[in-house]
Amino acid sequence: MLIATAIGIAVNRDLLSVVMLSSIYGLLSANFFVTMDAVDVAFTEAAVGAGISPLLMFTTMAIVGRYEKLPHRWSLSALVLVSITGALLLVATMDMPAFGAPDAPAQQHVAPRYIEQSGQEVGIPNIVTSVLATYRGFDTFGEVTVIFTAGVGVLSLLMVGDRATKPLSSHLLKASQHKILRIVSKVLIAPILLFALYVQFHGDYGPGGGFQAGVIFAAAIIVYTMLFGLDSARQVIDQAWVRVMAAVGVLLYGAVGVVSMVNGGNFLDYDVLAKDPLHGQHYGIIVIELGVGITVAAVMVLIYFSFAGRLVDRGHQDD
Amino acid sequence: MLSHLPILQVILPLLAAPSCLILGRPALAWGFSFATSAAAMLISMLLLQQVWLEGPISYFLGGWEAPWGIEYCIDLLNAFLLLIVSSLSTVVLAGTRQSVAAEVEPNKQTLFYVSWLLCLAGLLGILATGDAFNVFVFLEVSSLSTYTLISLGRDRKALWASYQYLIVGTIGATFILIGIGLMYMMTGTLNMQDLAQRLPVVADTRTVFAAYAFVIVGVCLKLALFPLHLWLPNAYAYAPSAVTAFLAATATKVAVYLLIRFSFTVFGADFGAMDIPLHQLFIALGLIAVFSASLVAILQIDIKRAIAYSSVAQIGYMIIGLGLGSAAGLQATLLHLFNHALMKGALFMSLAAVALRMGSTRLDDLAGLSQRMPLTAMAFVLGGLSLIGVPLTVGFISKWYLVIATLEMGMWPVAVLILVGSLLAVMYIWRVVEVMYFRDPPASSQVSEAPVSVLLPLWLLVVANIYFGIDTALPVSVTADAAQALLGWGK
Amino acid sequence: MTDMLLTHYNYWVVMVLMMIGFYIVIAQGNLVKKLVGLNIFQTSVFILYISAGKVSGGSAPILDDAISVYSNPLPHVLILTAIVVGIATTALGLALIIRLREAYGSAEEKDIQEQNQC
Amino acid sequence: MLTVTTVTLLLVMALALSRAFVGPTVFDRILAANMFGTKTVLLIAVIGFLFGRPEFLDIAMVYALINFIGVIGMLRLIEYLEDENSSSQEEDA
Amino acid sequence: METYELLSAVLLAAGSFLLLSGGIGVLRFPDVYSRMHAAGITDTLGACLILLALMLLAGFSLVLLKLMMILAFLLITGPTSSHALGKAAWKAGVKPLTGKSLQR
Repeated sequence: MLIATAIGIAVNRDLLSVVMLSSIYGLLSANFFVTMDAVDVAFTEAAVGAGISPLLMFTTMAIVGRYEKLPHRWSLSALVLVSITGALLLVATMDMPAFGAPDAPAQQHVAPRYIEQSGQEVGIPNIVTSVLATYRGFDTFGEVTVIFTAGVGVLSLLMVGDRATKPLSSHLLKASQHKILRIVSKVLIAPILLFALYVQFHGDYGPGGGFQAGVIFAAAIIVYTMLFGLDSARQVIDQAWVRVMAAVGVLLYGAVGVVSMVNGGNFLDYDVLAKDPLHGQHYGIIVIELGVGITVAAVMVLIYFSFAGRLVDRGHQDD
Repeated sequence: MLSHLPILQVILPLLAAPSCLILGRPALAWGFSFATSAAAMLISMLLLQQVWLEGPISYFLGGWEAPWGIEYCIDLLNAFLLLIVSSLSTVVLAGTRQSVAAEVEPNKQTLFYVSWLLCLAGLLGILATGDAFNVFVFLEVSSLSTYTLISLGRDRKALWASYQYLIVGTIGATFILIGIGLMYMMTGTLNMQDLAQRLPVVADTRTVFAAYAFVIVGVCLKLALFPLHLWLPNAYAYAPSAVTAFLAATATKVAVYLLIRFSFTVFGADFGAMDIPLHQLFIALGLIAVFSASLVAILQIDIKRAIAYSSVAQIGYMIIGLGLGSAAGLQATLLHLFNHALMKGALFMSLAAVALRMGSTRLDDLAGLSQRMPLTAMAFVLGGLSLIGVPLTVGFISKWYLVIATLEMGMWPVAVLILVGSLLAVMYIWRVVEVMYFRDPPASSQVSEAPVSVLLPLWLLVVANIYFGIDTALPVSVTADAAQALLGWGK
Repeated sequence: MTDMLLTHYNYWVVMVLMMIGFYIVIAQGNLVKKLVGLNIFQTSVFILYISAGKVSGGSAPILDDAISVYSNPLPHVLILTAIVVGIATTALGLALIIRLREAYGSAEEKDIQEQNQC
Repeated sequence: MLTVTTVTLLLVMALALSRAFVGPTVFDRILAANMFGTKTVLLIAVIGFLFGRPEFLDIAMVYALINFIGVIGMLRLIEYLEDENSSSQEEDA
Repeated sequence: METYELLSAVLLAAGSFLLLSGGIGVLRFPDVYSRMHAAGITDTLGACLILLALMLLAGFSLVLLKLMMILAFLLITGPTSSHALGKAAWKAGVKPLTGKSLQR
């Protein structure tokens, strides 16, 4: 089914359907991840592949237009290039260990230690979280930085002047017709925010964590923005403040590392954060997950605001 | 604190970036970035000294020992490159204040410096880490900030260049990701040294071969090696001048470093030697790059673009050295890394000064520049001479070592071709010199010399070009040892 | 050969997906669609990693007394990071497209290149 | 019985997918996507029970959420696009 | 087999049947509105049935709570998005097939 969807995307010329299909594709791959036991990944892929990225694409489309102009021609050179790459992967597949084999090298060397000892060393049941936050905590720091970088990039590309004082555009006034949607969403937003907090702090025990929570949190705000208009959303959440929060998240993460360095450990060594290493690990993980959550939520909101800001801007030009 | 140097090197700019965003004002942001960059340079000097005296340092992040946690592993090679990147960033940053003020919209200048710091942190992160996946993460940090920096150029073509680079860069990064994934499947580890130990066991499998191919192609996309170089000239030509100077001096160097690291440390020199055609392929591609790019450079109207093409050509030289596979060849490549950073820094910075005063870097607009901006023109000429490889400049040293290395391997046609390639460089530099020195400036032009704050770092680079061309002790000895260590490590 | 097919079917899927995604990126003229293709391309790599981490009979890597065989958590962690990187790239790419469209009045590769030449 | 349900859900998902392919209007596709989302929620829940790890339900919840947000987002933007079309048509006339 | 297991099996079967019929309906019906009719109703009821069945299996625990939340969520959002969809389609000028056009 994944393949079918992908082909559909390749063939279709209406960008709207393409994005819709890509959202379905995201859901499908998330399903696949669940069957492969990768619950955390499925969680993220659902939020990203089926949620945030199609949303952003839709917004873009509202700005750049919906249809591809040029009829598609099969490009021979591209086909050849792709075939070469495919063939290379084919070659790679030949000698791969069989799928699911427990004695494959990938399962042998490093991973068993995580599975067997993270319970004692880190003390939380979700191994993915413990690997993510402590063993490979620096990767996650890099990941937060990537998100932050993207936020900075989008901001610098799409930054518009101070629009807060502008009157509501016609596009936003039209939103008032959605009475039912508005009421339902109003009821739902509070539980969604609560759920985000639950995901944030439950990440130690079940699937979830800072990134997913951040995305959900941002999603709630995005729904609000879509239904009540950008300006009223900006009144609730000040954009400059969001900017600061994006930076604060990264700094929070870094601060944990610096504190552990000051306490005599290596960078991001949570053992030294408290007298008992296990407690130290707990504190460390909670704080860095919080840092991740804050940055992700802030950057996502920031990105959406920037995109929507452009949309509203265009509305002004049209009038 | 000394034991924490490796990590401080990276997290200092990394944490400075968000703080910079909070600071807000461009002037403050510039000062702050400059201070950070200078501190990073200081750290890298200390690191180089430490490694030089005591041998490789490794640092376990989070206190987890190597194959389980992420390790930072500093040996001579990356200590040397860390120094190049951080010092070039500092010098260029010192001179960018005016040029950024002129080329970037006021409300975006703070973001510009934030991206700069992120880019610096990303590049340093790639260099310092000893973990294959960590490389990918920091590669993306540096790439994303690079796309942003390029897109801040004034011309709308900058946007297009940035988009092209984004697509190509992401494909490259994804290829590297596939390669790392395949390696992980075969060995179960991500740590580079651990990989180096475990790969030989499975080296005969086709999966490892494919992993190698994916990683190399991915890195070469980033590196802008000849057939994959199409994104580079646009990106360099339309980015803000300061960014071009920074990127040209550092970003490709880091990609070359990755190529060296993966082919020599991770896969081991033996693995590379197993596939003899690969080495010859490198040499061939390098030569083609030198010639085609130099020829295209001669035809360019915009000097910035011409020098960008010359970057592609210079990367060709580095790849030739790499393809030789001998210690001497490797040393030549490393030397050229260092020297190329110096000369491209100088050239692009002088162009930045020109762009600042003239608002253009088109060849026709530069007529008689030597009378209006004598110091800048002089700096450009010296940088150009270094690029050609005239004795007493750094360019000469690296060409010299490269030619010696090829002769050692008995490849005299390659040596001849390298020398012919240098002649091509003479041609595109001469065109500029002719216009600048032997044409009268248009009477109406009211251009004055570039401000001191730009000239000072520019001339610092030029002097470095000459100083290291005469006193070669430091880079030569460091690179010699680094090359030895690389070849020894695999065995 | 049949044995190969059965034990590696996941990787075949990855291969086909990757080829489709890659083809879209290279051959399509529309900028948004290129990014969609890039997403497919990246997702195929994610599937590659996750497949590598699956252990037959294993369960999700959340410790529980009742379960003894877990799938490998490490690829999951790596892919979490990679997904985040992917969305960051997509967001930046889309922002660039918006700016390109404003600057050139089009989101087609061909139009933009034509305008660049004159 | 859980297995039967899983298979049925997969089947229905395939049906919805084919509707998303065929179209013909945008709304058909949205409908299909929405349906697909609901089915995914159920599928995850059922699979969770099938594998004996009901912790998976968190994911199902996120799906439900994302699905709703996604549909609203699509609709809002389509509306916006339609507005734009009609206004540009008015300008033409 | 205990009673509640039997009950849940029946519920699952019923839910599956509804979903399947809905799926077929979406594929076979002639226009957007009738398809929405097929999808919306079966979706909501089918989902309810399946979730109820799962609740029976779950017994009293946190899982039950989560299932209830999902159920509540689906009950609220399902009809809402159907409504929004129908409204948007109508506003966009998609006319339902009636009378003669239906017979064609």
